[in-house]
Amino acid sequence: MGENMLEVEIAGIKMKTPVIAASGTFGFGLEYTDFIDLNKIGAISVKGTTLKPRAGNSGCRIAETPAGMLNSIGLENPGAEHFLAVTLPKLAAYNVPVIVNISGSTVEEYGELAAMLDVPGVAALEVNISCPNVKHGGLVFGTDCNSAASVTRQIKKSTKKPVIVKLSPNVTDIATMAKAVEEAGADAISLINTLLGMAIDIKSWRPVLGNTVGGLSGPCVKPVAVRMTWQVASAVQVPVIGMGGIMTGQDAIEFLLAGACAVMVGTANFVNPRAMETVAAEIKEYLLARGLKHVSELVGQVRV
Amino acid sequence: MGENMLEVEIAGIKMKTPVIAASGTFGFGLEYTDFIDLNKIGAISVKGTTLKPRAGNSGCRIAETPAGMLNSIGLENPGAEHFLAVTLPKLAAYNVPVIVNISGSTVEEYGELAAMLDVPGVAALEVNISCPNVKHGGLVFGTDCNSAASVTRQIKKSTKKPVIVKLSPNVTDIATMAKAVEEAGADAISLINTLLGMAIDIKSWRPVLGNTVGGLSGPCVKPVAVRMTWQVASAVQVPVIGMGGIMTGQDAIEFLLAGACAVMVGTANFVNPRAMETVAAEIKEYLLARGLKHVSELVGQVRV
Amino acid sequence: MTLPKTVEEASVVEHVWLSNQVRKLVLYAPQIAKEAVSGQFVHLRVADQIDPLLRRPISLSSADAIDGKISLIYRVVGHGTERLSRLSFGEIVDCLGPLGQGFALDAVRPLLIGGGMGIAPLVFLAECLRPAPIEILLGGRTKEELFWTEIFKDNCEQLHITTDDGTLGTKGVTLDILPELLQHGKFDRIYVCGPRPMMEGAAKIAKEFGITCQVSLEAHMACGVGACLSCTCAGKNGKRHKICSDGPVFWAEEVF
Amino acid sequence: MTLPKTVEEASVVEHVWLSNQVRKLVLYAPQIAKEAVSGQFVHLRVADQIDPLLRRPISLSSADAIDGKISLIYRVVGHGTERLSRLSFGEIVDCLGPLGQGFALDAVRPLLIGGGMGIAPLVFLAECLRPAPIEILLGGRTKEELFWTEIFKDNCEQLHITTDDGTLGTKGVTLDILPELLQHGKFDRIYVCGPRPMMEGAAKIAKEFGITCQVSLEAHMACGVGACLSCTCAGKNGKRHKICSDGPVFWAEEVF
Ligand SMILES: Cc1cc2nc3c(=O)[nH]c(=O)nc-3n(C[C@H](O)[C@H](O)[C@H](O)COP(=O)(O)OP(=O)(O)OC[C@H]3O[C@@H](n4cnc5c(N)ncnc54)[C@H](O)[C@@H]3O)c2cc1C
Ligand SMILES: Cc1cc2nc3c(=O)[nH]c(=O)nc-3n(C[C@H](O)[C@H](O)[C@H](O)COP(=O)(O)OP(=O)(O)OC[C@H]3O[C@@H](n4cnc5c(N)ncnc54)[C@H](O)[C@@H]3O)c2cc1C
Ligand SMILES: Cc1cc2nc3c(=O)[nH]c(=O)nc-3n(C[C@H](O)[C@H](O)[C@H](O)COP(=O)(O)O)c2cc1C
Ligand SMILES: Cc1cc2nc3c(=O)[nH]c(=O)nc-3n(C[C@H](O)[C@H](O)[C@H](O)COP(=O)(O)O)c2cc1C
Ligand code: FES
Ligand code: FES
Repeated sequence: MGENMLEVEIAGIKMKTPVIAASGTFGFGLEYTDFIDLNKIGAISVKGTTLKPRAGNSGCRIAETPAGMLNSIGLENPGAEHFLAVTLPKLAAYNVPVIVNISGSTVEEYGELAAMLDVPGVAALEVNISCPNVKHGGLVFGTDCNSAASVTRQIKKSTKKPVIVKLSPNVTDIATMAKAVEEAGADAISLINTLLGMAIDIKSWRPVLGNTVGGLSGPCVKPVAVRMTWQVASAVQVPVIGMGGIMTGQDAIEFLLAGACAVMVGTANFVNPRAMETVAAEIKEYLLARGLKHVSELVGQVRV
Repeated sequence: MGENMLEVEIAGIKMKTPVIAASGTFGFGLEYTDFIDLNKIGAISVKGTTLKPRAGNSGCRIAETPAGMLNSIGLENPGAEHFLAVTLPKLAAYNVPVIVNISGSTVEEYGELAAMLDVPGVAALEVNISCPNVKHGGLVFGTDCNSAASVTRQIKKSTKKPVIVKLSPNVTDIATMAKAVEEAGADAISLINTLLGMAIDIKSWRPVLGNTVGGLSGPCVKPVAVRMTWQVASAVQVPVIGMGGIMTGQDAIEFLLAGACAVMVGTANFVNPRAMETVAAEIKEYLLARGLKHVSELVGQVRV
Repeated sequence: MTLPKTVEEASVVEHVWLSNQVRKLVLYAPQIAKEAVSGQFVHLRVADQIDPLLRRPISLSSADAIDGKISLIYRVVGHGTERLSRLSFGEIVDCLGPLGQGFALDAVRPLLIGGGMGIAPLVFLAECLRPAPIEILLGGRTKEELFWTEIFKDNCEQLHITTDDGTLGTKGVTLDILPELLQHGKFDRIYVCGPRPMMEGAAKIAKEFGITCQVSLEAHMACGVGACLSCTCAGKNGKRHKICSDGPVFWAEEVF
Repeated sequence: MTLPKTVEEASVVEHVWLSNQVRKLVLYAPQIAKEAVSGQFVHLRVADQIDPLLRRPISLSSADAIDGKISLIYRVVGHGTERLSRLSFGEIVDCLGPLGQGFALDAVRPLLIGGGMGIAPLVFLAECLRPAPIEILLGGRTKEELFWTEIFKDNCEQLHITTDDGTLGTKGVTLDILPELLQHGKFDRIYVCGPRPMMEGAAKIAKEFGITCQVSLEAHMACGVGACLSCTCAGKNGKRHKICSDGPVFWAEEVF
């Protein structure tokens, strides 16, 4: 009983559960195989991948904050070629959709990346137009509708894969951003990326992070994330993937009720490597307890 | 020893400590006289006051969130006339600067309020252009540079009191907002007001707050608040008052190092009615332990 | 300068289960115990950390100025009360109080009406009204909820009980039997604390019978002292009331 | 399917103060104890709540596959370790581990060099290197910091000590006397764990003397398993290392 009640399909990506690993918090999945069975999670959005390898930011890269954390990794990654040659073949051993999270510093670079990644084994692209931790690209695309739309169009031209555009919360009007990328062809929208934050070490009078500012994630951001998920889901037709501070099935259900068709779990993986399994199990329990047949019965059902 | 080390003067407002009660979290001060000596705090920014009395939003008005809370009070207040006739005279019994936090739904209304409040006993006005909890006015002024500037200009024309403009964090570019109100004549800038958030009750499938969305405050927002304080203090010449999640002297020092000349304490008052006393004492302890003579030696000293 | 209300570091003297969800917590809090009147509440910090952040309001179920103890009877419903329920003997709880306005104690022949956890403040009220002759009407879903009968048995003349499922007392709700109780005309006051429909209904019936009525309201509270306006409600003639500081106890006609 | 690494609910067997800031925590964690090698660490949840959120990495100071116990020696420095220090006998800690790559145990005549809390993993290392003849060089600010001598006294041939203030051993820092110790040529390996300048300095001296050197690095860690990239450092030829999973133990020439 309840075999298929968590199965969802978003923009053509078939998933066993609506619980996806958030980019940057689950490596390439392989790092976590000691702790969790990759075959049992909805999908993996791998660490943000760029055209060339990147060493990321220097200095301290994380700071704990009240019910959350700041990070300024700065998109350290071995580059798309390495991903295709080394990592993707290893992931083929698992029966889990692989979403490649991509970042570029120009519109063209995004297009080039998308074209390179239009290969078997890649289930979809997630376009990070919202990384607060890199100087060029990243956040600038994420805070301006026109730039976000051009990146989206360029990528749609370059690939046949479903394109998920990931929005930055650091904007005045998230619904307008969402509509802009939807109109530009996004097949789905994911949100939120991290909120820009800062912590200062009062012993040394220096920022805690080497990069001065960083991205805030974890439970502390959940109310902002739920609000934005609700605003975006109310504004667009394409499926929305919600995230930001999800630690439990209960948290995930808030996002589903707000209008998300699936959720991503990020920071929680650091706290509990099996968090995604727990979240999925708790959603299922909730459905069973309420006599619901399928997780889709929750989506967007909040009555305001 | 250390008698005057916490005394500050901001835009002509002389304060015994740089620790001010944040608007909406300390009533009119009188509500807290059972617990804390009003004569010992830096200043009080009273509950947001409007031209006419307001009943505020209906339904549940607060929700606890991870390391924080949402509120959707909706500016319930007895109106400016009542404030002048009843509350202000009572506050005259205390030796503490009274900052009146004002909200209007039109530029003219802000001007009218400012003129009405240009009376003895009022130390300064704090202009709330950023309340997320009211339909008209509030947030719209706070998210658009031109509106924010016109409100500021109108108020400056209508009063001789120092004008502190309080910024909303719900914007893409806080520094530009700050520069706009500085140019329009703001004598000081305070920030941050609350972040727009939402919580959903997964039992009833309804928003927890009667008003659907509300303002997020408390420790959870501190990293965003410190970042914005730093960005604004780096962008403007006028004094900056920082707030958002301050619970301890250590938290306050982060804001001072980031560039705030004083801080406001909000949500912490609910947790510990003597929070402001503790915060000031801890700042003083820190200064003494480091052999510093005055709190101003911290302001803006973060080395990035 | 001495400040009249208190943030008191209270220590746990006793902490027992009254049912599988309800616990009684006895605290040594002499300053609060000295000031408290029935109907008031304390605002508790359930942890010395920033999550859960807010205090929790709990009514006083007793306060003894002599031995310095107060007692609270609470149901474990969420995050905060769950944490509270872990406290053990000798541990310290940060207690703000006593807060709010209590019950008027001038009744000659009172009937106390309670439902759910609204019964908790009536324990203290019954004690304070003595030696006046008291009758009590309690409503619950089922027999298991009514461990209260044990608590009240020595403090009242007569205990009337209703349960939704009829496992104890009359089958039905308190409002079903209230008119009957009032019709003999022996009561001059009812005090009601419970779910809102119950309080509104009882107030209406009291009015019909020309009996004065006090109710104790509930709201989500941040400050507990009248500063944040999270708990306000509309009163007569557009007047606004703060449940935490103008209440929680009101005359029915002030608020309904 | 069995997953090789573990999130283990470990129970507190012993928790004692070694100095006024340093505590030793012994946990019953049989799965971790069975797998662990010296130089590895565990990643601890210091609370069952969302604040403090992140786990804390602490080196293994011993692990015994037979009795299932592991021990950790840690200094109380902040929020998380303060919480850890409140644990009492029988309480449960959520322990992720054993994580990372340990020390190479193929040394014939090793010298172990430690400073500050970097000495903690050397306790386990010394045990694992036995019965090889071991010498140990410890540096501290003052005598009070060097409660470690007691711990090592039965597990080494000779203990060399420096203190900044000269209250114990030679006045100065470890690097001052290291060349002298190496010059007799009896050591074939040094293991260094302590502040970064000390490790870099020792590695440089080892190189001059043609001796192999392992160091144990530290970084702020979120995941602890190689996924988040919060802990990476630059290696030779542009290679990037994850301190949590490629380390924390490295050959000096890989990372300096
Ligand atoms: C004046 C007053 C007196 C009370 N007296 C008692 C009593 O004697 N015994 C008892 O069992 N309960 C009493 N309550 C209710 C009690 O405050 C809540 O059950 C408790 O706050 C729930 O906290 P939680 O963290 O377990 O639940 P959660 O649902 O996790 O709480 C989340 C937030 O909602 C608030 N909240 C949740 N339920 C209520 C509620 N019913 N009323 C007010 N706030 C709520 C919490 O305070 C917290 O801020 C009283 C409430 C008020 C206002
Ligand atoms: C592989 C490894 C092994 C370690 N082994 C030991 C040991 O055996 N004994 C011991 O006393 N300490 C050890 N440490 C350091 C220990 O992890 C920190 O002292 C501890 O995390 C501080 O936590 P806190 O909450 O008390 O301090 P806070 O300063 O409040 O911590 C805030 C954040 O910074 C991180 N942090 C602070 N200091 C350090 C540090 N020095 N290294 C890494 N992260 C830090 C915390 O983990 C947390 O995320 C080790 C560190 C690493 C990386
Ligand atoms: C350490 C870390 C690294 C991240 N790296 C990326 C990334 O490379 N690309 C991306 O789109 N988002 C990245 N994110 C953002 C997360 O995917 C997610 O949007 C955010 O953390 C909010 O979710 P959470 O609160 O569940 O962590 C990163 C987050 C963290 C904490
Ligand atoms: C219950 C509540 C009511 C508030 N009302 C007002 C208000 O009337 N005017 C205003 O400018 N800010 C108001 N605020 C915002 C606070 O003044 C402050 O900007 C915000 O809470 C962040 O600070 P904190 O994290 O220390 O609370 C209110 C905040 C809370 C929690
Ligand atoms: S709880 Fe703050 S005014 Fe009542
Ligand atoms: S701590 Fe996450 S990669 Fe090392």
